[in-house]
Formats: sequence, C-alpha cells, structure tokens
Amino acid sequence: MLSLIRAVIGRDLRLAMRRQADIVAAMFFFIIVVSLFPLGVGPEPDQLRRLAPGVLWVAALLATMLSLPRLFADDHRDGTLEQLALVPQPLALIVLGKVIAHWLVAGLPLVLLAPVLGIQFDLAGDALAVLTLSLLIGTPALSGIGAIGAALTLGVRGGGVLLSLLVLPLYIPVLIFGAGAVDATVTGLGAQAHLSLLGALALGGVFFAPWPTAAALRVALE
Amino acid sequence: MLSLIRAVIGRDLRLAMRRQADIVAAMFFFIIVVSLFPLGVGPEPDQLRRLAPGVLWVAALLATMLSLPRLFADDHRDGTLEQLALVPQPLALIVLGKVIAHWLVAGLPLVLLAPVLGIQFDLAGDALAVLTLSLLIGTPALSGIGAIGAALTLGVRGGGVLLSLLVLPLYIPVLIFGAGAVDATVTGLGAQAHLSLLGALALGGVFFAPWPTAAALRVALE
Amino acid sequence: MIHWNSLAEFLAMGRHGPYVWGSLLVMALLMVAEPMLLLQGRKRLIARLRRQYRAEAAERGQAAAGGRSTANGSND
Amino acid sequence: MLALQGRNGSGKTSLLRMLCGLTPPASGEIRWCGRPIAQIGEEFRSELCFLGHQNAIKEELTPLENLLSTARLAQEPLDEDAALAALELVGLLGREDLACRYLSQGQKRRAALARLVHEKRALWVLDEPYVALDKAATELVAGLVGAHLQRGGLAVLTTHQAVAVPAGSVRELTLGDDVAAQQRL
Amino acid sequence: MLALQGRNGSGKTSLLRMLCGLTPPASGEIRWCGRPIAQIGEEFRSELCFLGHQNAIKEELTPLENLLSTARLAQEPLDEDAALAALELVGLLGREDLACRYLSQGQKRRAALARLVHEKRALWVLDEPYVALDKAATELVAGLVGAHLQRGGLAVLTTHQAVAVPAGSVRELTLGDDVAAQQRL
Amino acid sequence: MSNKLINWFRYASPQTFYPLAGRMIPWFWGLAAIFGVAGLGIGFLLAPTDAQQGEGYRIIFLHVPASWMSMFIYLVMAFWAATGLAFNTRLSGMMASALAPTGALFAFLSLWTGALWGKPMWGTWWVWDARLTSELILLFLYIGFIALQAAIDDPRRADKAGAILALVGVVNIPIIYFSVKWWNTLHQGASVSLTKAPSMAAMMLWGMLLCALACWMYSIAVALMRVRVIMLERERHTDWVRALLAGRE
Ligand code: HEM
Ligand SMILES: Nc1ncnc2c1ncn2[C@@H]1O[C@H](COP(=O)(O)OP(=O)(O)OP(=O)(O)O)[C@@H](O)[C@H]1O
Ligand SMILES: Nc1ncnc2c1ncn2[C@@H]1O[C@H](COP(=O)(O)OP(=O)(O)OP(=O)(O)O)[C@@H](O)[C@H]1O
Ligand SMILES: [Mg+2]
Ligand SMILES: [Mg+2]
Repeated sequence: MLSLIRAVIGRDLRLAMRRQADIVAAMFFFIIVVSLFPLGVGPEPDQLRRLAPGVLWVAALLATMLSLPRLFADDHRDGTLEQLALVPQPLALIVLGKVIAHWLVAGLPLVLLAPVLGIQFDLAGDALAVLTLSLLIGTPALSGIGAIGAALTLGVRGGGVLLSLLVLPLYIPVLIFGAGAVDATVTGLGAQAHLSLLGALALGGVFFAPWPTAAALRVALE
Repeated sequence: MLSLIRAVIGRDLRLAMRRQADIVAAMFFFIIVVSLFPLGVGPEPDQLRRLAPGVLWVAALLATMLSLPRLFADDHRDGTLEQLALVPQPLALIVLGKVIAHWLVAGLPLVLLAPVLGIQFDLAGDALAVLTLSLLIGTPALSGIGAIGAALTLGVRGGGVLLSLLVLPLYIPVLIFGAGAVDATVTGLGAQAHLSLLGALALGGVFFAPWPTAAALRVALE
Repeated sequence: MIHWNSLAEFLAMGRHGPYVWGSLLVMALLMVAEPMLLLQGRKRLIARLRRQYRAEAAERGQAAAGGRSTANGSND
Repeated sequence: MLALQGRNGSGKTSLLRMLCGLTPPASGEIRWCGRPIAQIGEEFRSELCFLGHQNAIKEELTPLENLLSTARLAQEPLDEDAALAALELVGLLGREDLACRYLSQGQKRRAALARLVHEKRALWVLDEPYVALDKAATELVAGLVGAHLQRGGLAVLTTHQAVAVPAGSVRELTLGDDVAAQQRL
Repeated sequence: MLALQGRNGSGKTSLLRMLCGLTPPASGEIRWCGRPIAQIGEEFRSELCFLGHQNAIKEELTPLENLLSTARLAQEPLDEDAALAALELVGLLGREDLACRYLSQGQKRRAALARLVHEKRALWVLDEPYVALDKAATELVAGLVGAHLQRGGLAVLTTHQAVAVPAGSVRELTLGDDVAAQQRL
Repeated sequence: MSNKLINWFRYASPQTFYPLAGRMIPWFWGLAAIFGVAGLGIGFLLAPTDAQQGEGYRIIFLHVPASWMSMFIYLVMAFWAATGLAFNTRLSGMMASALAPTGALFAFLSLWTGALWGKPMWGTWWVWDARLTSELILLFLYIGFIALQAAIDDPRRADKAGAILALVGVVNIPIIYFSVKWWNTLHQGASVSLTKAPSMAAMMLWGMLLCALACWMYSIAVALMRVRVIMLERERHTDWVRALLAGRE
C-alpha cells in the first residue's frame, strides 16, 4: 500500500522535474499576483499592511487553483489514468499519492516564498511567521479539496473555468481561517484557534478528499 | 478578407454557444474572485470602497487570462490549427477574428457584470459608470495582448502558468490606467486622460497583436 | 383587526415601502416566472420530440420502401 | 501519386509537414512549379489540401457543421446539400446531427475525410489516411484519390497498408533510415 | 484468443471497456470465473492487462522510464536489464533515452507495447494493437500474443487487419450493427 | 426484499412516477396558494408594527422562508444524490437535477430580500459577515452543480458527478445555519424581535410559518413539474414516452 503511494509520488515528482518550467512559473504567478495589488490599489504602507494577509492568501489560492486542471488531465489524455484505474488497489490511494505530489510541487514553493513577499508589504516578524505557518498548514487542504474539483471537471469541456467555479467556494473556509490567523496576530489576539481549525481542514482535505475524488475519476472514465 | 474574419468569428461563437457553461463559468469566476477579497481582507466598508477599482480590475485580468489557454489550444490539439495555417490568406486575419470572438465571449460579460459587483463594494454612481466604461475600453486590449501569450505558450507543457507569467506583465499598463481612471473619479479628478490612454492601448492590442501572434503560431506548429 | 388605516399608509410601509415592495415584487415575479418558463420549455420539448418521432417514422418508411443508397467508391 | 512507405520513425510525417511548409527543412528547399514555397506562400497554399494524423474536426460540432465551417474557412462555400451528399458518401448519414465527440475513431476519420469529396485543389497531402478505417471506408478513400488523379491532381500519401488506387500512375517511395529529407516535386 | 472485428462504430472499443470494468454495461453484467467483476474488483483487476487506443505513455519520460514506472505502479517491479531487453525486442534500443515526445506515432505505440513482453497476467485486452505499426512490428506483437496464449493466457483484441497469430485457438467475432453488449468470458 | 421495498422501486421508475407526479402537482399548487394568501395576509395586513424595526421588518415574511428553503432544498438534493449513488436508481438523479434551479432561486431570493432589508436596517446593501457570505457560497454551490451537469452531456455521468459535488457541498449547510452562533456578526441570531407581547409574537410566527409552508408547497410543485420535463427529455427513446406523446395531440 505504502509502496504504491510512493511509486505514484515518485513518478509525479519525476514528471514535474522534467518540466521545471511549471514549478517556476507557478511561483512567479504567485509573485506577480501579489505584486499587482499595490499597483491597482495604491502604495500607502499602512493600507498595504492591512491588505497583506488577504492578498497573499488569495494569491496562494489562485496559484494552487491554476495548477489543478493538469492534476489529472495529462494522465487522462494519454490513457495513463485508465491504467491507474485498473491497478488492483483502491484508486483513492493513488489519488492520495497524487495529492501529496501536487502539494510538494505547487504548495510548498508558495510557503517558502511567502515570508519574502510579506516583507514587501511591511509585515512584522511575528505576523510573517504566522503567515508562513498558516500557509504551511493550509496549502495541503487546498491540494486535497482541489483534487475533487479537478476530478469532477475532468474531460469536461471548459473544465478550467468550471473547476474554479466548483473549487473556490470550497476554498473559502481555508481562506477565512488562514487570513484570519494572520489578522489575529496583527491585532494582538492569538492565532491559536484559527490555526487549529486550519489544521482540521487540512487533515480532512488530505485524507477524506481522495475518496470522492476517486469516485469522480471513475465516473469521468466511463 | 472580411468574409474570412466573419467565418472565423461565426465558427468560434458557435463553438462557444455549444459550451455555454464556459461563458457562465468565466463570469462566475470573476464574481467569485471579487468576492474572495473582502473575505481575506476584512469587511470594513471604507476600506473596501478604496480597494474596489483595484480588485475589480485585477479580477477582470485574471478572468480573461484564465480563458486564454484555450484560445488556440483546442484548435491545436485537434489539428484545426494546421488547417488554419494553410488557409491562403494571412494567418493574422484569422487571429484577428479569433481575438474578436474571444472578447465577445470572455470580455463583454465582465463589463456587464461590473456595476453589480461594484455595488457590493459600496461604490457611488459615477464611479460605477467609469468603472464599467474603463472595462469596456480596456478588455479588448486584454484579449489582444493575451493572444500573443497564448500563441507563444502553445503546446508548451505547463503552458497555463507560463502564459500568465508572460501575459501579466504586459497587462500591467492596462491595469494601471483602468484602475487609475476609477480612482481619479472617486478622488474627484477627471478620468478623461486615463480613458484615452486606455483607448490607445485597446486599438494597439486588437490591431497590432495579431501579427506577432500569427508568427508565434507558425513557430508552434513547426 | 386590519393593522392599516389607509391604503397610502399601507403602501408607504413607514418609509420602507421601496424595500418591502421591492422584495415582494421580485420574489413574486420570479416565483411566477419559474413555472411559466417550465411550462414553455415543456411545450417546446414535446413539440421537438413529436417532430423527431415523425421524422424517424418517415425515414423508416422510406428505408422499407426503397433502401438507402450505400457508399460506393466512384465519385464522378 | 506518390505513396510514401517506410518503417516506424523513418520520417514520413516529418517529410509531409515540410512539403506543406509547416516545418522548414533543415537544409534544402521545397519547390512548387519551380518556385520555392517559402516565397509563394499564399499561392501555394491555395493549391494545397493537407490532412494530418489528426482529424481537424471539432468535437462539439456535428459532422455537417464541421464540413460546412471547414469549407467556409477555405473560402470555398459549400451548400448544405452538397455537404450532406458528401457525408452520405462516407457513410455518416444518420449521424450528421450527432456531435463528433460521440463518434468512434473510424467515424471521426470518415468525417474528416468527407472534405475530400468536393475538394478541387491540385495537391493533396494525406498522412496515413487509412488509419482506423475499416475495409469499405479504405476502398472509398482510395476511390476518391483515384478520381482526383484522373482529374489531373497530384497526391502524396503515407501508409503502412497496401491499398490499390483505381487510376493514375502510382510511384512508391520507401524511406530507408537515412534518406535525405529533400524532395523536388 | 478472441479477435473482435467489425465496421467503424460497431462498438468494439465500447465492448472492451466494459470487459475491463471501465464502463458499466447498460444492461447485463460481466463475469470472470463465474463471478460478476463489479463485485470482485481488486481480484479481477490483478489478473487484467489492458491497452487502449491511447498509449498510456508519458511524453516527457523516456521509453525506459515509462516501462519501469508502469511496472512499479502495477506492483510488479522490473529490473532495468529486463526492461532494456524488452525495449530491444520492440526495436527501440538506441532511443531508450529519448523523451517519448520526439518519437513517431509507431515508435510510441511500440513503447507502449513493450510492457507486454514481460507481462504475466492472465487476461490481455488490447484495443487495435496494430494501429500505426509497420509490418515487422505487427508480426512481433502477434508473436507476443501467441506466446501468451501458449502459456495458457487469454487475450481479447480488436483489429481491422488480418494478422496471423502463431499459436493458440483464435475465435473471431464480428460485431454487426445490433449485437447485444453482453458477453460471458 | 420485502413487499414494501418492491413497491418503492415501482414508484422509482420514471414510467410510473410520471403520471403520479402529474396528478399531484395541482394539489401542491392549491396548497401553496392557500398558505401563501394566508401567510401574506397575516404578515402584511394583520401583524402589528415591530418596535425596533418599524414596518420594514415585514420583509421577514419573505426573507426567512426563502432562506430556510434554500438550505432545506440543498439537503433534499443531497439526499437524492446519495440515493442515486447508492442504489443507482434513475429517478434519484432526475430529482436532484430538478431541485437545483429552485434551490438556486431561493438562495438568490434570500440574498435579494436580505440586501433590501439590510439597507434600511444596517445602512448598507451588503456586509461580508459569516451568515451572508455562507449563503452566497450556497448560491455558488447550486450554480456549480447546475453548470457541472450542463457541461456533461451523458445524463448518467452528469448525475453521478453532480451527486459527488452535492455531497461534498453539504458541509456548507451547518456552517450557514450556525454561523450566527459561531461568529458574532451583524446578522441577527434565531428568533430575534419576537420578544414583544406574546400575542404579537404569535402572529408574526404564524405569518412566517404559513409563508414558509407556501414556499415549501411551491418548491414541491415546481420540482415535480421540472422532473416531468427531465423525464421526457431523458427517456425520449423509450416506448412509454413515444406512446404518451402519440396519445395526446
Ligand atoms: C443578504 C443578506 C442576508 C442573508 C444572505 C441572510 C441569510 C439568512 C439566512 C440563511 C437565514 C435563515 C437561518 C436561520 O433561520 O437561522 C436568515 C434568517 C433571518 N434573517 Fe437574514 N440574511 C440577510 C440579511 C438580513 C437582514 C438585513 C436582516 C435584518 C435586519 C435579517 C434578519 C433575519 C432574521 C430575523 C432571520 C430569522 C432568524 C430566526 O428567527 O430564525 N437578515 N437570514
Ligand atoms: N528532436 C528530435 N530528436 C531526435 N529524434 C527526433 C526528434 N524529432 C523527431 N525525431 C525522430 O525523427 C524520426 C521521424 O519521425 P516521423 O514522425 O516523421 O516518422 P514516421 O515515418 O511518420 O513514422 P510512423 O510510421 O511511426 O508514423 C523518428 O525516428 C523520431 O524518433
Ligand atoms: N452518447 C452517444 N450517443 C450516440 N451514439 C454514441 C454515443 N457514444 C457512442 N456512440 C456510438 O457508439 C458506437 C460505438 O463506438 P466504438 O468506439 O465502440 O466503435 P468501434 O467499434 O471501436 O469503432 P472504430 O473501429 O471506429 O474504433 C459508435 O457508432 C458511436 O457513434
Ligand atoms: Mg507518422
Ligand atoms: Mg475503436
């Protein structure tokens, strides 16, 4: 069972390494969206500081979402997905492997970038730390929940946009608690409560989501 | 020449009608992104009012951008693009047709939605009018410029994210003048100057962009 | 028993008239429109299906009568 | 007619794409009526009909709509009757109103090949036209190519199957492993 | 061995997908060793090897990597030598380090078929395995299927070409237009 | 299988359900009209003024039923979706698709009436508080469900995909309902302003309940109408639909 998950993660990471452009580009998307806001909104530092958690979290959300359509689409197009569905073990295990690989490729880099971008918004040290921590806890939930949407829209024309329509509402709790944790730190309240809720969401997202995802994939293959 | 452009527009609109879900979903993406911000940033109306132009314009930008990858990708995948490239007339004309169709499908609906969303941010009447006008003038530029990026990243793995990386920097002037026009109205300065610059960008985007796009398409087909 | 003294007062709703009537109006409109649209869609569907069945019946009749021309290789 | 044969990977597809001007040749040049096609682009393209590995049909549209919109883009309007006749010929009558996505592999290929029925341009370049077709359809396509040749047209096609083409002189060319990718038409 | 034939669109692909349990049949059920496959999913899938229209190879990976990772996912580890031997057999030696994206149609198909060389599972389901292959490769694949049959395996395949399979009893089934989609293995 | 179960599956077949639904629809329309007239009559003609909110509070007779229905319909939809996935009955998927547009309608009406209420009470059309936001999410979920089903042409596939989405989205319902408890926000909690003299409170309560019942009956009637249309569309190749349409010119 574990060896299967490891095999999936290994394969997906190897594929991701072959097209590093992908990882780099996702990070740059994050950076660019975050940098667009000061341009659209105006440069007052006070206002920016208040915006920072929201903007960074929304950008993380959008960046994750952009990489979702390809989570299963490539495998679907070249027939690999059928092969995966015919592996004896439950498909949900394979999905779990793919979710983990997706997070390593699309989520983790955002977490590492966040402190640097936070400085641009003039955030203080503890706020930066909480921001990074909240992203670290929250991004796995984004990958897990996103997988459901990716599977549901697989092979559906106009999938990319439909995907965001399905997934963004489900992301909202993650966004609220994630940005809320940073806000709470900035305003001096503890971030504890928000972070634990975020952790619960992440656990649920990673370990519960593969089952509906697997079901949706089987439907897509019919 | 005109008949060719008309044929392209007709075909693309017919395809878009076949998958109406697409148009609707693009609009909802716009709505959802706009609604995400207050969630991340906090609900104070005063702050929201100041954010509104920036957020709406950034959302319009992202919504347009999300629909870009499919501008040529579908035609590329099923071999239609090769056929288009072998049409006797210049490929740029065909691209022009596709850009116009793209705006009708992806840009115009955003313009129509903008006033409603502006109300959520508590914008006043004249600011709403200028916001809508600036989007009406600016979105064709987004379609035109976006086409270049879509063509350059065609068939490139990880194209979607790479595309945003290429296109977003080019969108920045549109964003600045667009959001600037609304800001100028809110602060009581005239929006005239911003709007004329925006108009110039739009003309350039729609009539100049097809040529580099066509060249990029030929490269992608090699 | 009735709470209002005059129609004007009823319509004004204590200065909140536009809000109250705006709510009621939109709600009533949409709740009337939905079944109307459904009835209309149903009518259109039935008409379409009838047309389709007729066309199929006609085609079957033709096939029974003459047989359809089959694909063959020459083209001049 | 020129029938290209050769082992998998011997370069047939690459050669055809060069012939059409889609890929520039690494060395040498392609000429049409004595002039290099890079220079007479429009003129050459208006004489050319190319059909690749891929079908170039839209999955959302029906075979009929596909055929009509292809013709409109090629600026050679086709009326609906002619299009229906073409579809009947390739055996898609009864499916002309079904979105192409629901067609089987072979039926999609037939939908793509339907445009050859009314195609009058001089040079046909077909990459593995018989793939996924059953016997009847294969012979039908061979017949279309034959008629084209009799009208004085040229055709270049690749295939792994031996299919008799009714009329016209057939030159066969088998690509070895190291054939130079330069051809003069 | 069961060789399925039939006109384009007669339902061969659909039937194979039902056999594998990918598509649920509209009516009736598929049984394996007397039990419906819907109930014995894992057990049945561990006896099954399916190869569809599509090659299920990753364009970014080399043929060697593709072969190895397929084996690892199937939980039947393959060492590198065995994999190289398989690639040599299908004639891809010399290209085992080139990303599959650069291979021609036929070479890709060969890369996909390489997994059959060491495949020991009982039931092979192959959808048009010969498409895009040249003569030599076609015979090679027929040989692989033959060896599998001699080991006592079962194979179901579709094709439009008549290819002799060296050993084993071949039952041919031609799908008409209205064959019931119910089969008992 | 018990007798009862067989009976149940009999009505679960579109062929038998279609005429049954046809016979039930007029009754539900009748009930909806009666409840509606009574509820609006009590609410708009008889109920006294609210001490805090003046006459504007009368929107409650529209807003609360709409909000309740929007949540309740989602639950019913998810229930049908689950049955469809578990037992693979055709009717379940059709019921779920038939309910979604009506649910979306009520979610929209909840937002609309709420916004029109908020302007006089809170001074703004919209605030980003938890209750309002989660109701907006509910609308998005409905629209996502409808869009997903519209994007898939094979109805069986569309049903299954929609069902999975509906079930995943159920988590949102408790969030909406309890949002006022969990976060302390602008939106009032359950049973506010019903604290006046008992008789007035009772009057308002009755008005609200009757209006809610009217909306309930309306939803059933409309859902049955829509499910009949969906049945015709999906079963158009079957003999019973042919016979039915041939029968009545
Ligand atoms: C767009 C804005 C609004 C939305 C989305 C919304 C949503 C909801 C929802 C979902 C419920 C039902 C939940 C429950 O029964 O506990 C509800 C009930 C209620 N809402 Fe709103 N609401 C909005 C605005 C308002 C405003 C402006 C007011 C009054 C100032 C208001 C007053 C009430 C009251 C009194 C109830 C009934 C609570 C009870 O007695 O159970 N709402 N609303
Ligand atoms: N970038 C590259 N690097 C190395 N080899 C390449 C590259 N691109 C293509 N090739 C090789 O060029 C050859 C020509 O491929 P082509 O698609 O033209 O073959 P084909 O004759 O059409 O074969 P098939 O019958 O299989 O379709 C193949 O052997 C392929 O591996
Ligand atoms: N949703 C649908 N509606 C109507 N017809 C459909 C639908 N889906 C598939 N079909 C039809 O089902 C038939 C079976 O297709 P299938 O792909 O199984 O054919 P095949 O035997 O593999 O053909 P080929 O040799 O061309 O690959 C086709 O005629 C196709 O048009
Ligand atoms: Mg080739
Ligand atoms: Mg097939």
